[in-house]
Amino acid sequence: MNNIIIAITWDWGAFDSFALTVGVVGVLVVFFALLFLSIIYRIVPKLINFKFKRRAKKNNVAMPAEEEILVPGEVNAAIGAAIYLYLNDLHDVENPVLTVDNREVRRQSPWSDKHQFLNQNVKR
Amino acid sequence: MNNIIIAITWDWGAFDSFALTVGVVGVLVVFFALLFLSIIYRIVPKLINFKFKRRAKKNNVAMPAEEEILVPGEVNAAIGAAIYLYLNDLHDVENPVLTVDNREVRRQSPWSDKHQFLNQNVKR
Amino acid sequence: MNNIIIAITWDWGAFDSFALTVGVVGVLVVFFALLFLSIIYRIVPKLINFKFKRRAKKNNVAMPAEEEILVPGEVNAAIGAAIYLYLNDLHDVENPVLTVDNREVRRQSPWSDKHQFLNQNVKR
Amino acid sequence: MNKNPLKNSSPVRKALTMLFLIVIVLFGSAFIVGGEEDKTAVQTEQLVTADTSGTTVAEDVTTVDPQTAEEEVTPSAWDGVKQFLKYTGFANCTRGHLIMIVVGLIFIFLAIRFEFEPMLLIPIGIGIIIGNIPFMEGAGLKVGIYEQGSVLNYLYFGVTQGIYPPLIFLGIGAMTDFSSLISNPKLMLLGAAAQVGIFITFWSALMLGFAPPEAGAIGIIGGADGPTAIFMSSMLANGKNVMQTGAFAGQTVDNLIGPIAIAAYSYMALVPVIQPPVMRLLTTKKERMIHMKPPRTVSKIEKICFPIIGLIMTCFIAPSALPLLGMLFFGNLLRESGVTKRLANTASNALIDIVTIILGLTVGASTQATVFLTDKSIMIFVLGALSFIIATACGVLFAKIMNLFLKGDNKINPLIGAAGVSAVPDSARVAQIEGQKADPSNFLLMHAMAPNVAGVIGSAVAAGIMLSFLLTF
Amino acid sequence: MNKNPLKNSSPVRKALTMLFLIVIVLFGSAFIVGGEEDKTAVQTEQLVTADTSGTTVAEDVTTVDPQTAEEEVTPSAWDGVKQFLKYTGFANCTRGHLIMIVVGLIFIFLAIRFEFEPMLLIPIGIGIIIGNIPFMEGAGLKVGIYEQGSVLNYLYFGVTQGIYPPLIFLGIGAMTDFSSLISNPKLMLLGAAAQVGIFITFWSALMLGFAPPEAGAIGIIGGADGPTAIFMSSMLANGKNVMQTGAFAGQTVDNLIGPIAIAAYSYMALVPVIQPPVMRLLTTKKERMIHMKPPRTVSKIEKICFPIIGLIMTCFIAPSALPLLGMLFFGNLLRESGVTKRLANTASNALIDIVTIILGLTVGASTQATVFLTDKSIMIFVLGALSFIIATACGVLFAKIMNLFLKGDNKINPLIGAAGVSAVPDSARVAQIEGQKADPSNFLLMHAMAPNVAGVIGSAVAAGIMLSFLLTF
Amino acid sequence: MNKNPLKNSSPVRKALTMLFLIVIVLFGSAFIVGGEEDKTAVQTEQLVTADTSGTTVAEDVTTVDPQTAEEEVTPSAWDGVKQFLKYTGFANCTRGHLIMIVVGLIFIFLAIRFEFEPMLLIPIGIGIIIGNIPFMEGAGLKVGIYEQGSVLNYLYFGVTQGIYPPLIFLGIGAMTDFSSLISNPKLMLLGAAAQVGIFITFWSALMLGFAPPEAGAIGIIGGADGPTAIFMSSMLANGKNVMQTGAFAGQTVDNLIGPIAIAAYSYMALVPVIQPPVMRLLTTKKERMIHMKPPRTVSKIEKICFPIIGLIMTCFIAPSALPLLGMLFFGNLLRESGVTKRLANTASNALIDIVTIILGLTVGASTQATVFLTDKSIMIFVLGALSFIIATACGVLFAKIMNLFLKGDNKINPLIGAAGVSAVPDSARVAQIEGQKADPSNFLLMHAMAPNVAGVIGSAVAAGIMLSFLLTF
Ligand code: NA
Ligand code: NA
Ligand code: NA
Repeated sequence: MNNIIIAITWDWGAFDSFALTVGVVGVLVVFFALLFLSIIYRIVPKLINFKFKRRAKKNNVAMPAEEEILVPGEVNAAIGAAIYLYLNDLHDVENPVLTVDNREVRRQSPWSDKHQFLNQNVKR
Repeated sequence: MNNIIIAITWDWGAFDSFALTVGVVGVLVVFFALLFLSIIYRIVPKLINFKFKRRAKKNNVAMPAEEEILVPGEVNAAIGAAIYLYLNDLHDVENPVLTVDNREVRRQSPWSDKHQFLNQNVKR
Repeated sequence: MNNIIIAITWDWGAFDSFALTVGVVGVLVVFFALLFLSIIYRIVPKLINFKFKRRAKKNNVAMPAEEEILVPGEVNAAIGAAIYLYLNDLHDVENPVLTVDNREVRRQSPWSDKHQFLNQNVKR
Repeated sequence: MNKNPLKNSSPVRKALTMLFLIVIVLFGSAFIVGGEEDKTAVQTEQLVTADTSGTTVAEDVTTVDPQTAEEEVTPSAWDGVKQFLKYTGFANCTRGHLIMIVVGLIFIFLAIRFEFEPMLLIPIGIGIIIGNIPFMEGAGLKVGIYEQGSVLNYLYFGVTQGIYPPLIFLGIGAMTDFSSLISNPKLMLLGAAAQVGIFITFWSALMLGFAPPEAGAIGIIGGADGPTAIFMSSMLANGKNVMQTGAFAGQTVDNLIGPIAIAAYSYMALVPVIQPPVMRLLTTKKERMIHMKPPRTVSKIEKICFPIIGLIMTCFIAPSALPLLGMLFFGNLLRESGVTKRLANTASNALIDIVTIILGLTVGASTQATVFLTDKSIMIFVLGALSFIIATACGVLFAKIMNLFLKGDNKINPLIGAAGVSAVPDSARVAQIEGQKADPSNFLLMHAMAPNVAGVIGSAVAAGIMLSFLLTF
Repeated sequence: MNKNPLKNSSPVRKALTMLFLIVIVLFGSAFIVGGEEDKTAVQTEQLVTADTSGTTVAEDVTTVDPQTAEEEVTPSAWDGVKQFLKYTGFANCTRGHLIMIVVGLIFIFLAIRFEFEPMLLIPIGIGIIIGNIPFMEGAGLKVGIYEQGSVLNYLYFGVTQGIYPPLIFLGIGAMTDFSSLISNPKLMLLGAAAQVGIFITFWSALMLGFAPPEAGAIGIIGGADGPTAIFMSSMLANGKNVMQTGAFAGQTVDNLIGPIAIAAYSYMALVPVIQPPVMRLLTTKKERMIHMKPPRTVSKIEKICFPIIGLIMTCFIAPSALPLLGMLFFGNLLRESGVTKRLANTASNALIDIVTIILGLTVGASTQATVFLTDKSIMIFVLGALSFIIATACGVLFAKIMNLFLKGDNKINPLIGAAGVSAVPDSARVAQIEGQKADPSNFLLMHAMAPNVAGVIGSAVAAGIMLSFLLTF
Repeated sequence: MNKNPLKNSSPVRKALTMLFLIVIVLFGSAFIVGGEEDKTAVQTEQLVTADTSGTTVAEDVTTVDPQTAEEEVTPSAWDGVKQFLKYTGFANCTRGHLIMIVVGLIFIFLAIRFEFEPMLLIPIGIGIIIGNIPFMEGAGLKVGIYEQGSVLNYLYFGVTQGIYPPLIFLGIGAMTDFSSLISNPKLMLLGAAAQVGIFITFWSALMLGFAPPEAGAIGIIGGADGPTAIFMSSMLANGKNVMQTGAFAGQTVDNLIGPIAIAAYSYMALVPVIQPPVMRLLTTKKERMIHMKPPRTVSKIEKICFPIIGLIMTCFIAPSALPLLGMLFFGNLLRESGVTKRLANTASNALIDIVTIILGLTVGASTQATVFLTDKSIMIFVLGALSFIIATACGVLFAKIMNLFLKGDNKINPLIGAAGVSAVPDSARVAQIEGQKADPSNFLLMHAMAPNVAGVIGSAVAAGIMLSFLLTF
């Protein structure tokens, strides 16, 4: 690199019909693809449930009404509290002074097995 | 592919002496190779035991008579029961309804560490 | 290979100025490189401490005097004993007779999951 | 307790379900072949694909000439849409693609529903789907497994060059306990007997018109070891070797890696369906009730010597099997040495898993309809089934022959002879299950493991012998 | 309690620190560019590099002609020393190298200090340093990433051929829980809306003078998926393809893999800094306070069907996205099938870690100053920022549009629209944090995961469409 | 308590056993070389091989002309058997193969019996056996490591191109704790002093007639780092480079990767046997009793800065060492950053294990008798021993020199100077053990780790310097 003089030339001419096509087709296809998928995923559970219910009826087994297993509000709140605590906790980072990591107990290593082991003993 | 019409032509002529040789030599060599191995594995333990016994005699240490450590019948039956239960259990598969997999607690991940963690809290 | 007759010809002529250069430059550069590094590593902690102390003073937080956290003699001796025991222990190797390795409990395997599981049951 | 009403099916029901699915596919594909107007047959096959194929059929399937595609980059947005559509899977879809996608779905279904070797069938099944997503071939999109520079092509390299199978054998060695075999070496002969199937299939394939190297690769399907089969076909039926002898001189062998691999893994997964009838046919109830005396314990030093001796012996006999047997015994030594547990763990976990994922995926993807759906593939499937049946029969019959020379409680339960085909550990489990059907107090599993692992060694030796005859054909 | 006084900084402080660092670097580099006498500016930048650059400057920087280097193997030891010095980094160092080393240090600093995507920024940061250790180029030392036969060059192969991104997607699939998306499929549209940024950036890049394939690769930065961006640029802006259409016919595309990858990962790491202002600007406090009803539970069979249907559907639409989406859904099926947990574990641990390490390192090292510091790189960074901002805005605005059609407790909190850019899981976390700022009892995280993972699929589909238009350009 | 009577041997007994084994092999091989009639000498060597070689000798060893082999595909079954026999290991076996197999068995024996670096010696030992299974070379069987297209050849690629060593250094970095070194940087000089052995060996090799690049690669054996030695020899003595200077101009360097790697790893394993006599010879009991003051604790920030500074400094000095040192310090930063533990774990477990397995296997297999058993190999072994002894001596003596300038409790126990040769962590353990022999209350291990890891850095720097002089030779 040498002196960087950024020569920005904004050329509206580059926005030709090909560019337009790619952009428009692209956005539309992405959109319809995901719309299509979302419709299918809306249908599939119903099909599965239908099959199960029919089978359940045949077997006289009561199927749990899956759609209704909703997490109640209080549970959600409790979960929220947990998340809140977690997110706050995330920046409680270790003391910058020496930390001994006892968790990494490796039993064997081609390069440092005994070394590791001894270090752990020594540091403890 | 187009219309698959399987034209099976069974040609006895292809079974020439080369084919015969490969087959016969192949079977015989596989057989004798494994026979040979089985003989060696029959001999090796005796050699090892011989060496051990001599050494043991020299050191006045009683060697356990390895060959005699046989699992008694009752133990075998108990083991059998365990296997039986296991094999039956094998097809006791999970409830098709939502399963929360708490076992997979990963501590860190380049793509989804916090995601994982939070999910686990949420689902519990 | 055929009959190996090692014809050692010690040729002082090969020790030319190039060889001398490589050797001398090599030793010196390795030496000065590590000397240089060792000096830097001697300086860095002081810089870090300086920064921390200034910051600590600003925040009225007492910083632990890192340099003084030295492991006392008795602790060192205890560690030594542990190492000694460990090193002696290192050659206490397993009984040559059948060992059942219960530690390797793998849950699934494409080739031998059930096999593993069953074996473990059987051997126990 | 069975919480899932879908799961408590007997083997018979399993077999029926499976056969039913296969029949539907063949039936369906026959209809499709019959004419465009019968396309609806596809739609009834599988709940999940119904929408897919439905949509597919609704599209206007226009075949395009890839050479002219570039010139059609046109001014109007509508032309752009049309160009885009030409590249979609809908535009390039053929009956073959749909058939293969259904086959992939069946593999996945069998793996999840019946737990038939799921570690293999799921990667292969999804690989079949991935390999049969229709795309415009030859347009340089670098998507297909047979297109130079595509990701799948790079991953497939380890299959075509026979690199993955030895790595899998390394992991198998590191997770296999050869104790049963060491404690009763004579059971090794059962692992030899089952290899007869390989050579009979070799002959049959020759007579069906396959060239000798192709026939050799097909025969090894009867060895019931996926990695060995892939290794053999990558060496012998790789679409590259030019034959120099006999009637086939000057011809290039076909690339049969895909069909052979798929056949081998399919039948390995179907061992619990294929073997029991053969086993029951060839044994009396009294034979199936034979109790075998428990194996002796094996010392650590014997376990250490086993892989070393095995490596030297078998590889001196069949050096061509070195990549397979060398790795198998290497892995086993890592396991048994007692000082390299760490390496054995990695070989039997991370390494074998990574290779299994990539191998399964690419083997599946190599079934791209445009190269896979041929007469030869179908013949290979037929020969593979034959091969498994013969191998099972030979194992069982040889155990009966050995019993003629053995007395008292040394007698062998002929059911464990069927385990000689390898397919570790499924065929050993089949022997256990069949044995318990005859006598619930009979536990053959540990005994069956001996011919089972011997079968792995036996197939690899057989592969080595085949290679030394056929590589220079 | 915060034991480390360095860590308790608010996002604002984070942003300020970061901007401060960037300003210093740009400022410093401008000075360096200004003339040799201003070199001291570098020394004040970072404590750690102070010594480095200090020493560097002190050396006599002599430029050597590599061609003549060999002839100078000379008799005297002093000449030997001189020859050695010519090969040191000090002798070959340029301003560009120093600038890039400082950039690498900033990456590492951000990763450790603020935990901005450390798994990515640390490998990339150290890679930038490794790639910018000055050495005598062209002397056959096999050190540089662009030198044939060097270790870095071999490892870089997986980047230039687009092999690593699909393997990473395999791991991502194996660790992603798509439940949120399955339980509320309409949120998928938010993942589509955010992709508008890709195409607007594509247009902007075209108008800045980039060739269409290059512009396509640049646009995908807005997809906020590092692997997708690398895959796209390895396909389209790889320095090898020759264009055949329009004004650029006959020209070879530039190799923009390095700048695009660095830009993509940088902005992904900076999501917590870039997104919040945009989100707050486009939403009212009332909107940010919308509570969404908890997602329903999802059955196991739905989870199994999801990857299979998703694979077939999306790949029929955009077969060019097969390497990415095929692997993503393959990984997810391994996870959800329930019978291949072992493979899913390896894919989402050992395999993805190994690939992440090597990918990060080589992408970082590909920023070797002599090829990286160009006008184009700087424009790519500007366009990348634009891309992220537009994508975020589109996601939020589309959520507001959807709300026009939704009633009552079905209304969507527009903050989760921002998660549609993917950058999993950081942008979902940003939505959660911003939501809690408006109402501490609002927990959007699980809801935000749905557009978040849909964004991954959406970007991959967009990439596939781009490829089908631009690969044959 | 010692349960195993085989294991309670003193180092002296270990050394004796080992020397005994070596003498037997050399003796045996001399006999074999002497004439066919002395073959029985081999049979007494090792229990395990007794059967092998016995059988081997019994066979009719007919040498075949591979060119004519194909024409002999003959009609009768007996000719088929003969053809098969020509391909067996028995038919192709030479004395060299048997000698090397015995060497491999000795490696395995030493690894299991005395636990000398088992992670390295077992893969190498089994590799030696695998590489020396005799097969018909040139017949296209794709078995040998030097045959294009064989599996071993593909795996060997990472050795010949120097790809594996940097990956191993990545793992070493991720598992090495540099605290001892950071807390007492002056001990780094001991790691420098031990590198004198490298250059003295370089001179010796030159005078024994090796070309300078070969001599450089041989010298590095004294660095006592297997990966560094393999990397150097793959760069300098790879059988491909053509020299352009001096008396050797126009000649191609020999491929010495195999002998150099085997020598390096053998002596690394034998560190507990080689070093103690040298250490005792050069120190007084009083010196060996010196107690060193305990190292200070090291802060997290120092640990983070260490790899970054080390990388920049050492690589500016010797850019050719970048692949090794870059990866070493990268791994260490992953470990110490505190935010990438996951990546550090994978690098120091799955990744290093996989590479170790494959590297060991292929390095072992590269000793194929037909290319390995040459004068040069034997000279390399002699030079390697020399190199280790000189390096140990230099480390110890330099510590004594440093003591002249140090006072009171700053004095260095010269035993830890011997740890400067690296061979992590064995030579540090040797220092600990020797120190305790002089004074059981003396614990030198932590102190010895400092020169030990400095030795790794020092050897890599030395390698870099060598490369900058010799790559362009
Ligand atoms: Na088999
Ligand atoms: Na995205
Ligand atoms: Na060293």
